[in-house]
Parts: sequence; structure tokens; C-alpha cells
Amino acid sequence: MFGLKEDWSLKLPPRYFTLEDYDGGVARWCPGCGDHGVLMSVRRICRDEQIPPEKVVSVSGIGCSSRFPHYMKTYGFHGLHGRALPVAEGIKARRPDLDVWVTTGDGDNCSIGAGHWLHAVRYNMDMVVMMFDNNIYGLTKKQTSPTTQPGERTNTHPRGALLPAIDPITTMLGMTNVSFVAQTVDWNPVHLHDTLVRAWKHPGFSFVRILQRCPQYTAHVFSGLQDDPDALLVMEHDNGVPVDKALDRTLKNRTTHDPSDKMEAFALAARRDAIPIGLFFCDPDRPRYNEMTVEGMGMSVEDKLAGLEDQLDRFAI
Amino acid sequence: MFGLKEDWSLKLPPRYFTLEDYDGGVARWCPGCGDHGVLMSVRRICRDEQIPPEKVVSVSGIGCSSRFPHYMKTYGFHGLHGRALPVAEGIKARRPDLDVWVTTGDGDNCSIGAGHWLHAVRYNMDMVVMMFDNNIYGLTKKQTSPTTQPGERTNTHPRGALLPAIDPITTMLGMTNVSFVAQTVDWNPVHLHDTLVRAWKHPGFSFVRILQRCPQYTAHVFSGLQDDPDALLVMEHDNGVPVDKALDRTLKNRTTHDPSDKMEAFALAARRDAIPIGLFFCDPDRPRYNEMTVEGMGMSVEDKLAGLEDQLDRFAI
Amino acid sequence: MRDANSRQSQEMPRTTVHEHIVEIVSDSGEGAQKAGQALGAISAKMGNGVWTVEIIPAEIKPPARSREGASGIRVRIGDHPITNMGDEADLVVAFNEQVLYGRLQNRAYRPGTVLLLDNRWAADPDENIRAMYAEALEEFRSHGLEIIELPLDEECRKHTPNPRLGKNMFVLGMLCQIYNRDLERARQEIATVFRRKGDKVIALNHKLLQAGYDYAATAVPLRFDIPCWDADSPKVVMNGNQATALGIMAAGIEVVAMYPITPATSVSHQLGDSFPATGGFLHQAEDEIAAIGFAIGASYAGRTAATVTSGPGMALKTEFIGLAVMAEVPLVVIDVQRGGPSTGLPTKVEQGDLLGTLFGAMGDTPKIVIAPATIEECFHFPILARRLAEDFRGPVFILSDANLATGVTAFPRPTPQAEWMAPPPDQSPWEEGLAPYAWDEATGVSPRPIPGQKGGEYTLTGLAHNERSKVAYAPEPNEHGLRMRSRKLAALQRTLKPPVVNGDPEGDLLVVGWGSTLGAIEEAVGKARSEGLRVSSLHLRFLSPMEPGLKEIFSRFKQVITVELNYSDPADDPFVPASARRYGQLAFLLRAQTLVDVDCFTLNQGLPVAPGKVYAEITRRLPTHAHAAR
Amino acid sequence: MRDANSRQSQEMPRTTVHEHIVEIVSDSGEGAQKAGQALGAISAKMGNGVWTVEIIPAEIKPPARSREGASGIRVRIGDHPITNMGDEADLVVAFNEQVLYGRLQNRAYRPGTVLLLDNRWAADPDENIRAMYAEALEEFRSHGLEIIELPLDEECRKHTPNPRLGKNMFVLGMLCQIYNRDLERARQEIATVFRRKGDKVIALNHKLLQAGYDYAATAVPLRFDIPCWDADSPKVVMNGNQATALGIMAAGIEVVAMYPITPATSVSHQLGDSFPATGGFLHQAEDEIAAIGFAIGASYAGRTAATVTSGPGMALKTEFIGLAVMAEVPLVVIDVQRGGPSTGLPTKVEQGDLLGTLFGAMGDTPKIVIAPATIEECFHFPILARRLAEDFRGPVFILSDANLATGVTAFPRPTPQAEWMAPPPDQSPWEEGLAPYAWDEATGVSPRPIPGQKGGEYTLTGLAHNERSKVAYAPEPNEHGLRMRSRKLAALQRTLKPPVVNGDPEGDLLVVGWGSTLGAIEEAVGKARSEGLRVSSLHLRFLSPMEPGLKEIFSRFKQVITVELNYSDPADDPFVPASARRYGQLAFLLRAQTLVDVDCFTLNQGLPVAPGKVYAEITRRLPTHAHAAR
Ligand SMILES: Cc1ncc(C[n+]2csc(CCOP(=O)(O)OP(=O)(O)O)c2C)c(N)n1
Ligand SMILES: Cc1ncc(C[n+]2csc(CCOP(=O)(O)OP(=O)(O)O)c2C)c(N)n1
Ligand code: SF4
Ligand code: SF4
Ligand SMILES: [Mg+2]
Ligand SMILES: [Mg+2]
Repeated sequence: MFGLKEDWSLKLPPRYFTLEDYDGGVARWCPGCGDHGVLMSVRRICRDEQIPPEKVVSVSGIGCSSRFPHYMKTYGFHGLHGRALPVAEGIKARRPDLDVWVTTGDGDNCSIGAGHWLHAVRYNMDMVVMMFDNNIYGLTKKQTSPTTQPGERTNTHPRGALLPAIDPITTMLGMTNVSFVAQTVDWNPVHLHDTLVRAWKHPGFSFVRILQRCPQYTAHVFSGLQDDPDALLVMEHDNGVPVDKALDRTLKNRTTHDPSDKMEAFALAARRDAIPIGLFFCDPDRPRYNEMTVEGMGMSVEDKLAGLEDQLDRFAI
Repeated sequence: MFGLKEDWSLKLPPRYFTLEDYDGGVARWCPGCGDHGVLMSVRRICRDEQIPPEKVVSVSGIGCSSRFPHYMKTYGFHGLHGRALPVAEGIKARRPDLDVWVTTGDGDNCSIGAGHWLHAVRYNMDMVVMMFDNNIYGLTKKQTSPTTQPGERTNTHPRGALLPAIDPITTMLGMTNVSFVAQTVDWNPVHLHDTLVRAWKHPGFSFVRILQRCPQYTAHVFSGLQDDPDALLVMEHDNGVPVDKALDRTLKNRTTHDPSDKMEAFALAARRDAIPIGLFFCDPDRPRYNEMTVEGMGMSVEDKLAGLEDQLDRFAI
Repeated sequence: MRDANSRQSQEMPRTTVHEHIVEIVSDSGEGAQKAGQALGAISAKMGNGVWTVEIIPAEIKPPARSREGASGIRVRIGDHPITNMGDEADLVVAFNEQVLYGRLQNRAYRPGTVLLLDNRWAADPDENIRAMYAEALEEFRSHGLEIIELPLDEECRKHTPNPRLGKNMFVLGMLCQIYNRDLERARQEIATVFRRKGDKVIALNHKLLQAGYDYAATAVPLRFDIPCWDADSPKVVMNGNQATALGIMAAGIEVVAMYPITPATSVSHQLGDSFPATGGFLHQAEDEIAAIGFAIGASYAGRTAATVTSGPGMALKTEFIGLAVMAEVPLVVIDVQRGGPSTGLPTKVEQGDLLGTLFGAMGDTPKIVIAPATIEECFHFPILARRLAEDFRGPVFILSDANLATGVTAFPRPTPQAEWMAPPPDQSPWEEGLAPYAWDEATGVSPRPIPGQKGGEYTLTGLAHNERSKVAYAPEPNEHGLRMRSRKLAALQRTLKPPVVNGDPEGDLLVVGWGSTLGAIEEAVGKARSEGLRVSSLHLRFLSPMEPGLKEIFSRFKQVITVELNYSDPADDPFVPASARRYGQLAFLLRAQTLVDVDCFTLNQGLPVAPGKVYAEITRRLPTHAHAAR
Repeated sequence: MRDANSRQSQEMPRTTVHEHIVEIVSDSGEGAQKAGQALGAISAKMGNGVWTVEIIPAEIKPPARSREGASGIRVRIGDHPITNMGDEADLVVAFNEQVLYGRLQNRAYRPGTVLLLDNRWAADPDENIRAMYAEALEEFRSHGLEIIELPLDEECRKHTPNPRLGKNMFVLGMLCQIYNRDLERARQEIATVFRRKGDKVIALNHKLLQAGYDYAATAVPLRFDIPCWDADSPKVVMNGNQATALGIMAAGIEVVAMYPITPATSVSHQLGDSFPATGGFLHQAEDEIAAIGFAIGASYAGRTAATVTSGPGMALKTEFIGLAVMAEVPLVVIDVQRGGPSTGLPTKVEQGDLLGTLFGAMGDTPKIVIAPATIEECFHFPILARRLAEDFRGPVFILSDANLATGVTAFPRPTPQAEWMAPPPDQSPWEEGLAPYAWDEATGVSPRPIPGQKGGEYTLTGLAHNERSKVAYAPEPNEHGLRMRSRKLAALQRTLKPPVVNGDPEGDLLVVGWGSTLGAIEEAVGKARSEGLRVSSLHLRFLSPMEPGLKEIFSRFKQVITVELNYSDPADDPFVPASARRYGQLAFLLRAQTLVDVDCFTLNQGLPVAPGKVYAEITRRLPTHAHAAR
């Protein structure tokens, strides 16, 4: 955000962006859907960081949450179910100037997209990935998702889901080259926002699992969490998600956790007494594929022609 | 195996199987390829356990290693690249009497098959999964695989592979509902065999990563391991892979590891001084999907007809 | 009640009609669909022909009073079997005016359509809303709608504090009055629908039903009688996806592996509920690839299996479909077609997957493809497909669509047969020396070993192989395998009869269709024929192999066209040279096969075909004849 | 050397021939391919026409002396441009007899083919081997082969202890003697090939080369001259996949995303090596779906992109292909076709993906599909495709195949042009008010905003959308989008000229082909025409849209057939009724499009088409005319 600096000097950027510059219109999610709040938060970050709208690319798969790009007044790519990540990688590969935000769902990412997820973690390309976890398939109307708790009744498992719910946090912590794993909830806009800012600042594949209310299909799952003040356990650390003072009264259940400690992150993720929110793990020094993919970018046509002639020489007779 | 029991009584099975009963012919792998030894070991286990050949199903994807089923004189399914696991699940789902063995490669399983891998772990269906890890794409002639070490020169990365090699062990340990993770090497037939037997006995998804020599393309990767007596670290435990006395002189580098301790398993897997072999993790009490999929199996045609009439009644006018 | 019933009918004169199309349109969540379904069920029980189809908004919960938010239902009721949604509506009940814009755009109404509209918005405190209401009325009138404003909300408030949750049953009561529906059946229907909600809810809805009935008795000057057609033979009422699910069960299929996708998902919802009744297992896989892989694995192991999906899912299954063809794995693949390409129109109908299904997999992949034309056939085709899959050892494709999937109608109650069901897998010893692909030269068919069969051990492979299933890269085995797999289609075709022409076997125009358009086409052809036009129609159930005799049938007509719900370049497009014109998918196939200059009339608006559109196309093509005949 | 050269040529009489086909066949690892490639390169440099093709075993390292283990090479050398592998070989050098069985089975030899065979096995200590050798000789003789037994191993042992590693260069020397090849060029070739192995290896191989040359001077009674054709114009020698890789670079493509698959992979091997020279990036993705997704992402962001694959990979890309069509993402998709269906024949050729490519994705997915007919076109088509992809805003498919991929020939050295290269992405502000899909009514083409362009912000979607890229489920936008996407094909077609007939523009028979069969077809047609048959040929480069004027061209011929490497039911198959007959893929398309009764001659043995087979089909169809003309 702009305005007077502390030393009273004035920074004068060529263009100023307001929230409206990122506003792609009224979102068509259900009233009370957690997706609305995340949208507001992302628009705010873009404004706060004054990212030119034409430099933002919002990429998604298919699902309720994946409608996200349509509601941003930036570039957007609303692609195929489960395939947001390969597209986002391709976009980032040769366009380091673009700010890539990925929206995915628990089904989109953990079910059909699971293979790409594992590899995207390994590529560790600089982007923010928000997984909207409502424990259900929303758009297709209440089928079991990988994060649906066993026993929950859904339209494909009317007698209750059969399998243990996937834990996206431990799953990701085990993956090779993991560099940033955080968790937050849609209904705490402050923590949500601070988590996304922290993710945006991390150079690499910044994955945030957002527990997201779906009043339409899984209202009961999240109402409990909202009501119980101790349901959430806030992870605090200098390198973690900064915890706003405003949360001191509402989120009292705290623990200190150094996000460079992967083993402790595993232990925390495995806790069943409360849901930890904040930064589980962060390693800013993992290799990043986006620094490798840009090789050769911007070569002049002359150099390309010369290079091609050299290659043809190798086959010349 | 049959023969006189300790109390000199005689067990008389209706049929006796010899190694030839599982012998599907001469395997067409390169001389010195590690796949040969695994094949011998699996045939031996079938013989030792006297599994009727018609009850064994060998399932694979595509790759050098995935030719495996063709060399077993049992039922086999040599399917699509990366898709062995869904097929194996379908086979096991309603045929609890069949003994399912899956052969996959580092590319087959960790690259194109990664999504199915994650879900197969969660399904935890009773089968043995052998991942032949030669750090390379063999069949297609030396392209980078997810387990190729960075810097290794391959045909797709002639200047050296770019990314950190995936660690299949930690990756799997992070997955939800993981029940059995072991590691062994093809060039130690005793340890290989004992590991596979242990996997076969485990009720659930028994995953064994086999470090496998590919003299054709990655000879140098494995020759170092073979030459250095301390390159391998044998994990010992009562619940682990039993360590044969015969290995006392050759594999002296040992550690005790309780396979129920997942955190220690992570720590061991992360070690870079030596490659641990044996059982990293085992939990026989994880829920198994194959116990859920059999519901309703064997219902009589009469009962089915009656059930169908009931359902039609719901729509009758 | 009896009294009320008779009393009202004395008061207003009733018109007898052959059929009526009624729509109830509301915001999502106001229960219009429940009311319409009840009206349909009551009518079906009274012995009318019925077709209902839901009007579904694009969003899960669109905002109230929004143009895109129309949620509702169309109910077509007749004194004869009803096979499709028909043309424009005769009567519409709307809870607000905004939701009607989309329907108007879809040309759901005609001049003269009567609109019963809740007038609460005329007096809304919000000035904007009042203005919108007034504006809409003007626009609707300019379209010729006959508007009757009614205080629906106000009337309901007399009985419930929250009319949003009760207006629908009030409207049902009104419609029972207007159409002389049996109120006792309506009460039963309400009791069934709300059985899980408890007696209090049922009582309230009964009260609202009666209130609507009584209110219309005096306030609504409309009375129609639609004579019953067949009230006696046992029937079932369901939509095509429910019929498909029950058909899967009737086929004795044991394993259905799927991944949710609109509009196929509700097949799995039905199975989730019903499959245990026949001992089947529904597997929700991690994706569509895994789903078909799982089904193929189950089938390989002797368990009859199916997978159900829609366009994007079909695309993902392509590679495994190729394997199923190559390795000859019996499998039923059901594609409930939606609008394409790509994610396209997820909730809307299209017949756009015909060529993709036939040619989707690379290399030569001969497949059996059939398409049910009615909801009843949705029930019977899985039974047929399962048999064909096993007899011809390969995948069989059923092309259903969103129109069948969501349309609801009554059809004769099937009588399940033991022969429909797959026998348990053969586990007797395999005949010594018999190869796993011992192809019969004449048919390409071979017996199949099942794991567990002693002596049948073989390794299935997607590589070129000989009849022993051994990998064989030599020229002859490859050619032989290709020939044997292809021959199965010829063998099946030789068992098929030529399709029966609807109407005279010769004439000026033959309309050829496939899939869900049957009802609309035959209705249009019937109307044109009744006016003396020399038009007939032909409906294909087998798309691959095609039924025999087509060329001969076509030769007896001056013009042959297909009617299809997919894309073709218009014949008169000034920017499309004739040699570049792209045809409807069935037309394309028929041209290649018969070399007859088959033209096409295609619709690609995401809507089921209306009989009136087909009729218009027929008269456009036969204008002079039409006059001559009169 | 000069001396030796001239001395030998004095001693034995030389026959001048127009061309010869030479094969060298050995166990895998004995270097036959290296020797053949050198022979080809030397001949090309001397100004001969050349085509070489490798004989590849199915396994990575098959056992020695096994029938399936044949590893080798065919070199066809002529006094004119050579466009294909030809018919039966004239001369074969074999390192053992077993490896020849497969070649015989593939009908690679004819009575009179001369076989130079290493006779070491005749005296092998193993009795079995001696017996096998004797038996084979008998069998080969019964096929009419003229066998010359030579002590190759023994001769090589005079110069190296391990002839397995040197015999190939000894054989190269022999062939230089037989065909009067320039020994100095051979020495240079050896120096280049072994440059990384050091001087000692080079020296040894030079020694073996000379030894073979000298040995043949006295011991091999064969001398042929093949006059040179064009020694002067600058040329390059490479295979089709190398040409494709360099063509991708010449097109200015920046990103190639792929997943390894035979026979496409070597395109990526070449790019792995060469791509940095033009600043490109090769992405090996986790699977084929991710590969095309990555390429689509890069293209969306303004970086020209391609993906390269083969059949099973194409199947997996189906869903993303549908998205690229729907959302109009420029993309070059290269399918190096192999034998299908399913995993099929991974190393063998087929033209089986034409229909799969055209119709693979569900819904209506109009695509541009082109097929190079020569290795030279493999270089030029990516340049064309990149332009078409951007000009018509969508995916463009190049159908290459295993025959082009692995065949090696010489062609004029291309002169790279700046215009071939894509300009850098436009980052200037987007025109205010211009929609992201501002379709031109006449062409369906629209300008495309690139992220970074201020004011061009839009969200690409695979859902039905209007020209502003807003999701639109209403009937009209859906129809409009379909029409605009389809119209692009018509617009492109209007820019194309009718294809040029090879031979007279009218006659008794027209042979239509596509892709890699050009050389063989034209050779066969040329031969038949020279004998007076009234046959011509036509080769299509555009498969979708097809070039215009086909119907008119066809009308001037009594018969029209396609020659294709894919499956069709034989016309005379007693088990296949005419109405069930399945045609070759191009024939099928042409029938639908032209309504001409196009027949087909298809081969599906995994082998490139030999000109003799086409010639035989021509004479079979024109027997009486053939006599009349003589
Ligand atoms: C290939 C494919 N398969 C299935 C679908 C249908 N589909 C759309 S969204 C979705 C799941 C959405 O669930 P999730 O990712 O959790 O997102 P949510 O709607 O809950 O935000 C599915 C199965 C599709 N569009 N494409
Ligand atoms: C869909 C598909 N993509 C690619 C291929 C080509 N392919 C065959 S095997 C293989 C990789 C094999 O590597 P790995 O799994 O490590 O097995 P290995 O050969 O090393 O035993 C590839 C890419 C294929 N057959 N199918
Ligand atoms: S269905 Fe659930 S996730 Fe989807 S928009 Fe509604 S509340 Fe949100
Ligand atoms: S290439 Fe490697 S993995 Fe494949 S058979 Fe040869 S040695 Fe084994
Ligand atoms: Mg969800
Ligand atoms: Mg490997």
C-alpha cells in the first residue's frame, strides 16, 4: 500500500491500484460459503502489494472453488479438473514476471490431481497454491472426497464414507523437495490473510490448505470447529505466520513451532486434539525449477538463427 | 514347502508345485539385469508357499521390469504405463482368493503412476508391490526418472538431471493409511527374498522398493553400492525383515529399528551415509479396502432378483 | 375432499385436451421441482402419459430473483404416451418474474402461454424490485404471454410464516384443481416425499395443498381435463439415470467403478443407495483413469464390471479403452453425454460423443456402441451391453445423454429375469491346449480364461500378441489380431435385423436419428404425416456395427437427413465451401458407409430437441409436397 | 590408398546399376548400424540418393544368435533421390545366420539376393550351432538366396582380439570395395563417429576398414557402380525425428514439454542436445497429461510451445486437446505414430492415429491436422504448424510416423529464416474494449491477449463462453462459439490450393496417400506408368481441413483407392458383409466427404510400405489395361 513512509518521504508509483482493480464481479458461490472470504483476501493482497492486475494469473482446476479466477479482474485460467498445477507450471516456466496463484479443491488436488501435486512439490516453482478443503465434492453435489471423514454420509456413500481421510499436511511433508506447508481456516479472516501473505512472500511452491466451510453440504463438519475456541491450535514462530494481536482473545490455544523442524511438523500434523493452523514447514533454500526453466530466455532471433545453423552443420554433408 | 514335519508326521496336499510350475520361460532382460534375481525369488516364494499357479496374478505397468508377468507361468496382466495399481485393485476387489503381485518401475510408479500410488496406499489392499528402482527409464532407453540423481546424464538431460531425486520411502511414509514400507537390493538374493516373504505375509499394501541394477544404463550408480560393504545399513527387529545368518559376514552395518516407529523410519530414510534396507514401517492394523469391497459377494441369483424387485417397488406407480 | 372436488368442477367449465405442458419456475430452494415431480407422479398414477424435466441453474445456490437462477421443472402430461419435453409450455407458474427471462430466451413459451405469476413483487418495499416487476410484465406481454397475477405469497402466509418453504405445495394444490388431479393421490405423494421429515411437516404441506386447491377453485379461471391413457398395467416412474442404475443391477453387474461427473453422477447416487440390494459394489475411484482400470481389473478377474462417466471422463479413459479393445476385456462403458467440447455445458444435453467414442483410441479399435432412445431402454441396454461385452469379449459403449438422464417418465415395470444376470465366474479347469485367444475364424470370438481356472494361465497384454497372448512383433500375428478383433463387429452385424422404418417404407424424406431424440422425431413425423407429408423416420440403436440394410432403406427416399444434437456447418453458410462443410456426427458416418448424400439438421443449443423444430425442418424441406397433399 | 583403389578396380569388372539395397544384420551390440550409417553418409556425400533404416530388436539386449535379436540396418543407394526403403535387398552381410530368419519372414529378401555370411559358425565347437548353421543355409538356399560364405571373424582376428567390436568396420571396408566408395571419406566418417573414443580406437577402426577393403578386393567377386546424382548442392543427412527437432527450433518454438515414449522420444533426445542453441527449454513432465498441460500453460502465457508423443500418449492428452480447441490455445502437437491399438507395436510403423486425432476429443473439436510425407517435410512442418497454430489460434497436429522417425536420408540444407521464428510475446497494452475472443465472422479468427498485456485481462475457460470469455450456458453463445471454431477450418481451407496430381490428371486409377508412404507410392506409380498403365497418385498433406477439389479430381478417374498403413477389412472377406466393412482411415474420410466409392489398399504389418506391394496392387487392379498398353 502506498502513502507516507515513516520518514515522511513520499513514494510515487506510476500507477495506483485499488481493490476494484482486482474485482471481477460478484462471486456466485452459495451464501456463507468460505470461498468468498478467501477471494477478498487475495484481492487485498494484490492491492496491498500493488501487483499490476495484468501481471497476476489466477489458475484453477474444476470445482466450486475453481471458479475463483472468474471473480478476479486479472488474467485467469480455469482449466481442467485436477490439472491446475501443470498449467500453472507452464505459465511460470518462462514468465518469471507473472505472479501465479493456484486455486484447487480437496477433490481437485488430492484425488484426480494427486500425481501432479507430488511432482509440483518437487518442481518447487514460485507460486501460491490454495487448497480449499471443504471435505466434499461441492460442484458435483456431495460426493465423497479424499478428505471426507470416514462415516460421513455422502451421495456416493450414503451409508458413510469408507476410508481414512487423507491428511494433506503429512502427505505433503513426506514429499521430496517440499518447501512450504501451511494451514488456515476461511472463517478467521485475519489468520487467513496473514497466512496467504506469508505464502506469497515465500519463494517457491507455497501450499496453503484452507479449511473451508461449505454450508450447503458439510455445514456440520465446520460448525463444531467454529464454535469451540480450543478447536484450533495456533503455531507461533518468528519464521512462521505472524500472529496478529487481534487474535489474542479469540485464538488462545497456542504452541511454538519452528517451521524448519520437519519432524515436529509431522508430530503436530498428527495431533487429533486440535487442528494446528499456521506454518508447518518452510525451507526457502530448496532448488526451484523456475530458475532452471528460464535458461535461454530472451535470446535474440539472430542468435537463434546462428545456433540453428550450428546444429544443421552437425548434419551437413 | 512340503516334506516331513518336525514331528515326523506327513502333510499330504492334493497337488505339489515345483519351481517349473511358475516358470514362464527365459526372461528377456539384459544379462546382469537385476530383474532376473527378483523373478527367481518370486517364483521361489510361490513354490515355498505352494500357491496354486492359477491363484497367482502378476500385474504390471510398462517398462523393462513390467515384463515380469510374461515370465511367470501364472495369470498375468501386463497393462498400461503407470496403471498397474488400479488394475490390481480391481482384480483383488472381488477375488480375495487371488494372490496379487504387482511389478512396477521407478518411472511407472513415481512418475506417471504417482497419483494411483498415493491412493493405493490409502486403499491398503492386500497385495505385494515391488518397485524396481534402477534410477532410470530402461525400456525407452535412458531418460531421466524421478529417482535419477541430479547431475546424472541421461538422454533427455544430456547436461545432467535437474531436480532432486524423489525419495520413495519418505514420500510413502507421509501418505495416509500407509501400512508396509520396505527396501532391499536385487544383488543380495537372501535379503531380497526374506524381504519379499515378509511383504507377502503382511496383510495389506506391502510396498518393497528394490534397488535394481541396470548394467545397460546405470551401471555406475549401483556398482559403488555393491563394492562398498558399508553402503547398506541393515535394519533389524523382531517385527522387521528377519536377517539371515548368512548375511552376518557380508552385511555388517546394522541398526535396530522398530517398524512401528514411523518417526524413526523417517529419520532413517533421510540418512545419506548409508542406504537402509529392511522394513521401515509396518502397521498391520490399518483398515483394508479389500475387506470392504467384498460386501455382497456371492449373493444368489434369487436374492439378487428379489433385491431388484424391492428397488423397482420404490419407483412403482 | 370428494365434496370439494365435485363442487369446484361444477362451477367452471372444463376443456378436454390431449395434452398440456406445465412449468413451475422459482428461485433455487423454493421447491418448484418437488411440486412438479409430484404432479408428474400423480398424473402417471392416474394413467396419463408423462414426461418431466428439471430446469437446473448453473450454480449450486444462485442468488434469489436472478435471471440465471431459474430453478424449476416442466411437466408434460398427455392422454397418450409422452416421450419428450415437447415444444412451448401451455401454462407456467412462476414465483418471481426474473427467473422467466432465461426461459423466454430458450423459447420455452409461445404467444398464448398462460402465466400464473406471484404478484407480491408489485408491492415490494424496494422500488427497484417494483420497477423490475413492471418492466418484466410489459416484456412478457409483448411476447404474447397471458398473465394472471396472483397473490401466492400472501395466500400462503395465511397458513405458514415462511412461504418460501411451502409455496410449492400450495401451487401443487392449484394445479390439481386446474387439471382435475386426484387430491388423495396428491396427499399420498406428499406423505411419501416428506416421510423422513416427520408428521408435522407432512401435515403442514397437506394443509397448503388443500389451500391451493381451494384457492384456485374460485380465483383461477382455468380448467382442463386430460383423459387417462392406461391406468392399469404396472408401471415405474423414473429418470434415465435411475433406469440405468437399475439396469446395471438387472444385468448382474457386480462392480461399478466411477468418478463423479455431471450428468452421469446420479447413476452412482442411485447405485450407492440400491446396489447392495443385488450384492454389487460401487467403487468411487481417485479419477476416471483409475475407475476404468479398476473395472477392467475386476472384469479380468471374472467379475462383471461397468464404468459410468461423461465427456471429460471419456477423454481420460481413452487409453484404457484401447487396452480393453486390444486385450478383449468385457466391459460396459456408459457415457451420459453432455454439452462439449471440453468442460462445455456440464448440465446440458448434446449428442457430441459419437465420433469420439467410435474413434477415440489410437490405432484400430473396433467397438460395439449402442444408444438407448428412451428411458425404458436406459434400463434394458445395460443388460444387452453386458451380454454383448461377454459374448464378443470387449468393451461395449452405451451412449446415453443429459436429456435421458434427467427426464422422468413412466414405463412398463420390467420383470427381472435370471437370464439377464451374469453367471458366477467359471472356475472349472481350462481345456488343455486351448489358447487364451482361440479366435474363431468366422466370428473373431474366443473363449476367455478367468484367474483361478487351472490350466488357463496367460498374461494379458496390450502389446501385439498371438492367440497364446505371447508378445509378437512379427507381421502376421499383428495383422491376424487386427482382423480377428474387427471381425467381431461383422459377426455381430450379421445377427442384427435391418431397423424398422417408422411410417411408409418409401417417400420424399427420411429422418434418421439416434439416442434420446426418438420421441421428438416420431412426434414431428407423425404430425407431418397426418398432414399428408411423405416423410418417415428411422432410429438407430446400434451405432457400431450399424444395423444392416441402411443403404437399401435410404434408396427408397428422395431425401435423407439426420436429426442430431451436435454441430454441423450450416449448408448455406457463405463462409463454408461445400468441400469444407462439416456434418453432424451420424450423418458423417452414414455418408461414409452408404455413399448416400445424407444431409443433417443439427441443434447445438444444449437443449433437448423440441418436436416443433423437427416438424419445421420437415415442412421446410417438403413445402410443395405439403401443399399437394392438402 | 589411391593405388589400392585403382588396382582393385582393374581386376574385377564393375556393373553399373541405378540402385542397390544393402543390409547388414548382426546381434545387437555388434555395430551393424554404425557401419550402415557410415555407408549411407559416404554415399550421400558422394552424391547418391540414400535411405537408411534401422532394424531394431524388441528387447534392449536380446541374447546372441537369436531369431528375435536381429539388429541391423538397410541402406538403399541410388543414382536418383531415394525416398523409401524399397523392396527386397540386393546384398546382405550377416554376422550370423539366426538373425536372418526374421528378415526372411518380413520378406526382406528375394531369390537372387546375395548373402555374405560369416562362416565361423560352420566350425563352431558347439555341435548344435554347427547344425543350426547348416540347416539355415539349406533353408536360405531354398528361398533362392545366393550365399557366399566368408571367414569374417577369422579375418578380423588378424587385426583385433575382439572381432565383435570391429567386424562392422571390416564390413564397411568390404562394402567400399564392392561399391567403389571413396575410402578417404570413409576414414573421415570413422574419425567423426569415434571422435569421443580417442585416437587409438580410430586407428584400429581405420585398420579394419582397410583390411576389409583389401580382403574384398580378392575374395569377394562383386563390383557395382552407382553413379552419383548430385554431389554439389549443400545437403544434410538425418532421420525424421532429428528433422522434427530442428524444425521445432527453426519455428522459434520455446518450450517443448514431453514424456518419453517410443518412437517419439528421440525428438526429445535431439532437443536435449540442441535446444539450448536456440534458447529453448525441454520439459520432461511427470506424464503426458502434465506435458500438454505445461505446454498449454506456456502458450497461454505467450511462449510458443509444442508437445511430442505417440499413440498411448495421444490418448492421455485427449482431455487437454479438447480444452485447447475450446479455449483456442495455439499449440503444436506432434504424434509420431506407431503400431496400435494400445501399446501395440511400439517400434513399428502404422498410420493408425488419423481418426483418433481428428475425433479423439468429445464434442465438436475442429482441429488442423497435417502430415509430413518426407523427412525434409518433418523439418518444415513444425514451422508451418507453429504459424497455423497462432494464426488460427488453436492446436495443430502433425502426424509423423515410425518410418519417417527412423529413416535417414539426405535433403537440401534448409536456410533458416527470421520469419520462421515466433516474435516475442506482445506486451503492449490491449486495445480498449476489444474482447478476448473477438471472432471475425468470416474466419472465426480472433486476436489473443497475453498475460502482461494491460487491459487484456480475461479468464480462459473450457466451459461454454461468449466472446468476452464469460461462462455462458445460454443457447446462442454456445452455438456461436461452435460455429466460430468450426469456421476456422473453412477459412484455412479457402487459402489452400487443390493438391497436385502426380501423373496425368485423368486415368484408370488414382492412388491417394498421406504421410510417409509418398516415396513408395510415387515409385510404384512411376514404374506402372512407365509400363503404360493409366495410373496417377495424389498425396494429401492436409488431413483437416482437407485440400479442396478432391471430388473433382476423383471424378476424372475410373477407380480411386487409398494406400494406407492401417487396418481395413478385406473387400473379399467372406465373413464381412459389405455393409459392415471397415475401411482404411483416409478412405473412410474421403468417402464421407466426396461420396465417391473410394476403396483402400491397407497394410498393417508394422512395416513401411514397399513400392513393390503398391505396384502389385496397381497391376492387380489394372490387368487388362496393362496388356493393352504394352
Ligand atoms: C475429468 C473430470 N472429471 C470429473 C469432473 C466433475 N467434477 C467437477 S468438480 C469435481 C469435484 C469438485 O470437488 P473439489 O475439488 O473438492 O472442489 P469443490 O467443488 O468442493 O470446491 C468433479 C468431480 C470434471 N469436471 N472433469
Ligand atoms: C502412456 C505411455 N507413456 C509412455 C510410454 C513409454 N514408456 C514405456 S516404459 C517407460 C518408462 C519405463 O521406466 P521405468 O518405469 O523406470 O521401468 P524400467 O524400464 O526402468 O524397468 C515409458 C516412458 C508408454 N508405454 N505409455
Ligand atoms: S456447494 Fe459448498 S463449496 Fe460450493 S459454493 Fe456452495 S457452499 Fe461453497
Ligand atoms: S535396460 Fe536395464 S533395466 Fe532394462 S533389461 Fe536392460 S539392464 Fe534391465
Ligand atoms: Mg471440495
Ligand atoms: Mg526404471
